[in-house]
Amino acid sequence: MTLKTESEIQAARDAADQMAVCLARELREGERVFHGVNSPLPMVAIFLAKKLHAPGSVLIEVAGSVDPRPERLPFSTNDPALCQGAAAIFSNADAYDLFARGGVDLMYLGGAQIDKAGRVNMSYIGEPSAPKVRLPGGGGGSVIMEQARRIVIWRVVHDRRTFVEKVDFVTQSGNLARVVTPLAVMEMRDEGLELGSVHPGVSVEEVAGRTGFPLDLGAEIPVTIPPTGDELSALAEIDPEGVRYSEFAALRRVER
Amino acid sequence: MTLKTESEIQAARDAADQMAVCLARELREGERVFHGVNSPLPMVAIFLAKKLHAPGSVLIEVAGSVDPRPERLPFSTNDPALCQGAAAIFSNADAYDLFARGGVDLMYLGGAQIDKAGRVNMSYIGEPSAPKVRLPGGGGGSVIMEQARRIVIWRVVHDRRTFVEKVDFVTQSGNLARVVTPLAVMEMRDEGLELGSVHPGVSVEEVAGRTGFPLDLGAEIPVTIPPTGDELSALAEIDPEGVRYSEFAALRRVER
Amino acid sequence: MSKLISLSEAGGLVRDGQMIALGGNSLSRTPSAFARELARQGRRNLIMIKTAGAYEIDLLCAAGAVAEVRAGYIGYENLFGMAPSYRRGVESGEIRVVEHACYSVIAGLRASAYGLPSQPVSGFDGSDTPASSGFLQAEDPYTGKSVYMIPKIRPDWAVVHVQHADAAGNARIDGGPFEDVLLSRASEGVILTAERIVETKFFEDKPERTNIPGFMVDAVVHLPGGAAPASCYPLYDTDEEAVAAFLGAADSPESLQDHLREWEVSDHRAPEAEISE
Amino acid sequence: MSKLISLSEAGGLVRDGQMIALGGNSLSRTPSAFARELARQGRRNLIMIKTAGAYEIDLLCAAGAVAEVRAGYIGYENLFGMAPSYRRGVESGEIRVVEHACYSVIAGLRASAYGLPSQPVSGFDGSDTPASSGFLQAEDPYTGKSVYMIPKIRPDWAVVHVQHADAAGNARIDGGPFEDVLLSRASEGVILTAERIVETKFFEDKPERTNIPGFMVDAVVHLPGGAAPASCYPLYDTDEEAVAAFLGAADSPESLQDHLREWEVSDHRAPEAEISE
Repeated sequence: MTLKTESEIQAARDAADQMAVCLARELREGERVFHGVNSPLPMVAIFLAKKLHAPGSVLIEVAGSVDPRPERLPFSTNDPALCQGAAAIFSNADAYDLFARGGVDLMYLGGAQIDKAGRVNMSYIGEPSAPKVRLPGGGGGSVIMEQARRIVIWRVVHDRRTFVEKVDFVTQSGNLARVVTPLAVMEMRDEGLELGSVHPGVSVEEVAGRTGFPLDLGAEIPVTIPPTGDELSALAEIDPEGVRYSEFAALRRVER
Repeated sequence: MTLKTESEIQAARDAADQMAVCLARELREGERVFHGVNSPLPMVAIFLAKKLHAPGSVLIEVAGSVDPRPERLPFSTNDPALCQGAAAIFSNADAYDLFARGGVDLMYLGGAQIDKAGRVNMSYIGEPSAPKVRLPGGGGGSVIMEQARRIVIWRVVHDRRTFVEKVDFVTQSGNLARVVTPLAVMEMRDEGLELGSVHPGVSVEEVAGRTGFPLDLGAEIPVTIPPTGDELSALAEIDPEGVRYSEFAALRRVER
Repeated sequence: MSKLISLSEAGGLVRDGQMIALGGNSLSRTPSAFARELARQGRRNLIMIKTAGAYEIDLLCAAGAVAEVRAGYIGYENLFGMAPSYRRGVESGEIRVVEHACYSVIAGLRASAYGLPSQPVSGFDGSDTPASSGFLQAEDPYTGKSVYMIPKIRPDWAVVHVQHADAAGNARIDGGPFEDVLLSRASEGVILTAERIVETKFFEDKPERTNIPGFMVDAVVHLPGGAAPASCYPLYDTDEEAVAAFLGAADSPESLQDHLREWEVSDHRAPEAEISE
Repeated sequence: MSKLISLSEAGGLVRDGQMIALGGNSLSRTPSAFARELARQGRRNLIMIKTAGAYEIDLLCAAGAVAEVRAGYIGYENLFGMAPSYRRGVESGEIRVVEHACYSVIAGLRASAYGLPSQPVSGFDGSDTPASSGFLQAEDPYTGKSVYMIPKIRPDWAVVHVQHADAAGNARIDGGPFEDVLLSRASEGVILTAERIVETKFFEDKPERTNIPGFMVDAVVHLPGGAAPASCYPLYDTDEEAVAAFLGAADSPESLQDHLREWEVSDHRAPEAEISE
């Protein structure tokens, strides 16, 4: 591996913090929220929101627990250590049923490819019958995305391989509200995905240039509110080990 | 109520013992067997069979337990006291699912009306849309009867109101093997229900006269093997309180 | 944010004409006190959902509270025979029946819990029940086989009597759960009546044993003895004398009122917010 | 009538070409040692069923044991990224994929557990998955709405790693059960690997906590550490170094053999018939 420069590392840390607070701000007080496997940033964001503005929200998570109060946030979001302090354990089927009957307000999903229409590919790059890349699959997402009231997608890279004209395979679609990246927050509107805000220090042109579908740049695009002092100190408190950084290649804890 | 004579009481006790052993003999070693609510004779019979020839059979019962070893047999067959000593507790849905996938060998069912074709009515006497009598309903039976490998029906009265030409409503049908009554054991054959054996001291003519559909009386009808000494002493041991007698009006413990 | 309320308040959550599922099975862990409270409050036109019911359904039928019953079995066990008020209501045409097997009630509840319009159920081919209850078939697209589909059953309220609950609505059931976990998932709202109210730590210590998580529950009533005269394992057995007394009295409206008054003190003694252990 | 057998014997129950569901989820309570044993025994053409899988599927793909995968998600979490041997097998056309959501795997298992040819599942309208996997729709007979039906998934074997089992096959799971209870109901046969073997009294003391009753189970293997390098709550965490080592070695057949040999002693140390407490 190549060593990262100090400034690259700091930029990645800032982007992770910005993404964590953007994701946390999506969760409203009293809501039911779910996170799946492979979801460090959403997990951190949920605990951040619960600490700040949404203490009465209810987390149901893929390791099986309902509203856990873990002593530390694990790096794997499917780690049973996450279940600590939970008053109930769920089977995954029980959680998916809750989605199916409309009982979950917010779900954070990943996405390898996302297009203007808000469709998500987690399955194949290239022709599905002879794929160039076999991706992991949508997990819960391919039905959940139609069932949760609101979907927020996060993705730690913002490039033309992610934001494409048309996804190679629609693993899932529906109920998309926002997409949070290291550069911007995109909003789902009638016309499709558009820029909602760009993060501090990022230019609208840079985002447009790294997005593979056209964006409406006519109106004034606001700047994302940076992490507040309260948000940053709460982040440091709930995630001292930096689980939120683990998705960024520049900040990876375990090298391969 | 009218007081019963000594001989009436003794006759009912003998019939109950005979029925209990006939029902017990239907359960084979290693089989999975279920009993529902309101099933004192089958419950006693199952524990009798487990004590004698089918110790490895597995009882799943409606109170929720798997293979219980209760200290005493309760009068209600849905009594949680029955669950004592069980290594697992089931929801009823879990038990019904086991039937649905073909996982139960033997089920004992009741029946208010039974016809020659082996169809059972537990729902209505008279026209279902304006019934003369609303019966309790089939409980689990209406699907179970098609799903268990073998069905044995027991009924503590043998008369023309029970054994009818054609039931007023088919609550359930299918997989019927035998019907055990205080007078006889009836067998399901290609032609429908026929006499398999008559209990000691009962004449074929009496059974035919108290059965509302024709029976083939051409062949020799054997006499039911009476309770053996082993069966009677095992009965006394597992059911000292006489739960098996509770279905007989002449022997009822609680008077109304 | 305690969900603890009184039995009168909890009874008041139920409105005339709603669909109600009372938990337990036959004379086991029945929410009997809740049923009596609905009768006292004069509720009308209820649609009752049950796999196997007895006293609680019979009592509400006696009180004239019931318009429709969807159930697999309504009757006492052989000690007491059929349910007289239910019988009378159905035979007189006052109460509609949707005939079910216990398993088709479960299928209808599963449809609701799984967000489906209907749920297939195996069996039923040799039964008059589906035709009598208007259950329709669908063709399995893979085998071409016809399967009965049970329409979604979504009760407005599931009322479940449990041994242990906390103020947040977490609930643990000892002994057979019957269909009560499924009821909590299939219903619009959930009301618990509980033998004991415990601290949440009780559930956190053994979260695998929590049958109903608090977030699914709307109200909790502290109601020791709330299943009587039905049993509540392992705390008390069925009170056969009391069942017999009710059945003896069920024939006249005055006797029913006597029965409801007789139980009123114990139904309402709820030592509010008393936390065990 | 003990069902306790060795890991070699248990692995031998699985035949080439069978449909196998390994329990657990991702890197949690995975029957990893059982997967290694199948690889050691050279099993071929297996059809693997999983909601979310990682090491165990990837390992069997590396060993050339897998013909088809039906799963919602196959990949390590972000620490380790995608599953390289699974990827290579699919991309080269050696391994067929039936693309699923986790919930449609559950629906297929439910069809099997409920004795149905197929089970409806809500959602899927805005996904290419059903068309790609040949999932067909049926019309709900009550609403006219089209619903996707997932064909029955009936594994020949469910293999579940549990914390506690007895010789009769009763099993208790601590922490999240994932889909393992459903797997035990949906499969033709059930094999347990267990951290500890206990007396049956352990289950009789708290029968509500028994996740799988013994009568459903065919074989029990005493296998402490049998989930490693995945975690087994609360006994051990994921061994990240070991996962990384496996991933580093997964590219060559020799390295895979080294990996299997490296774990052979711990996989087979099973202190037979040692009963805890």
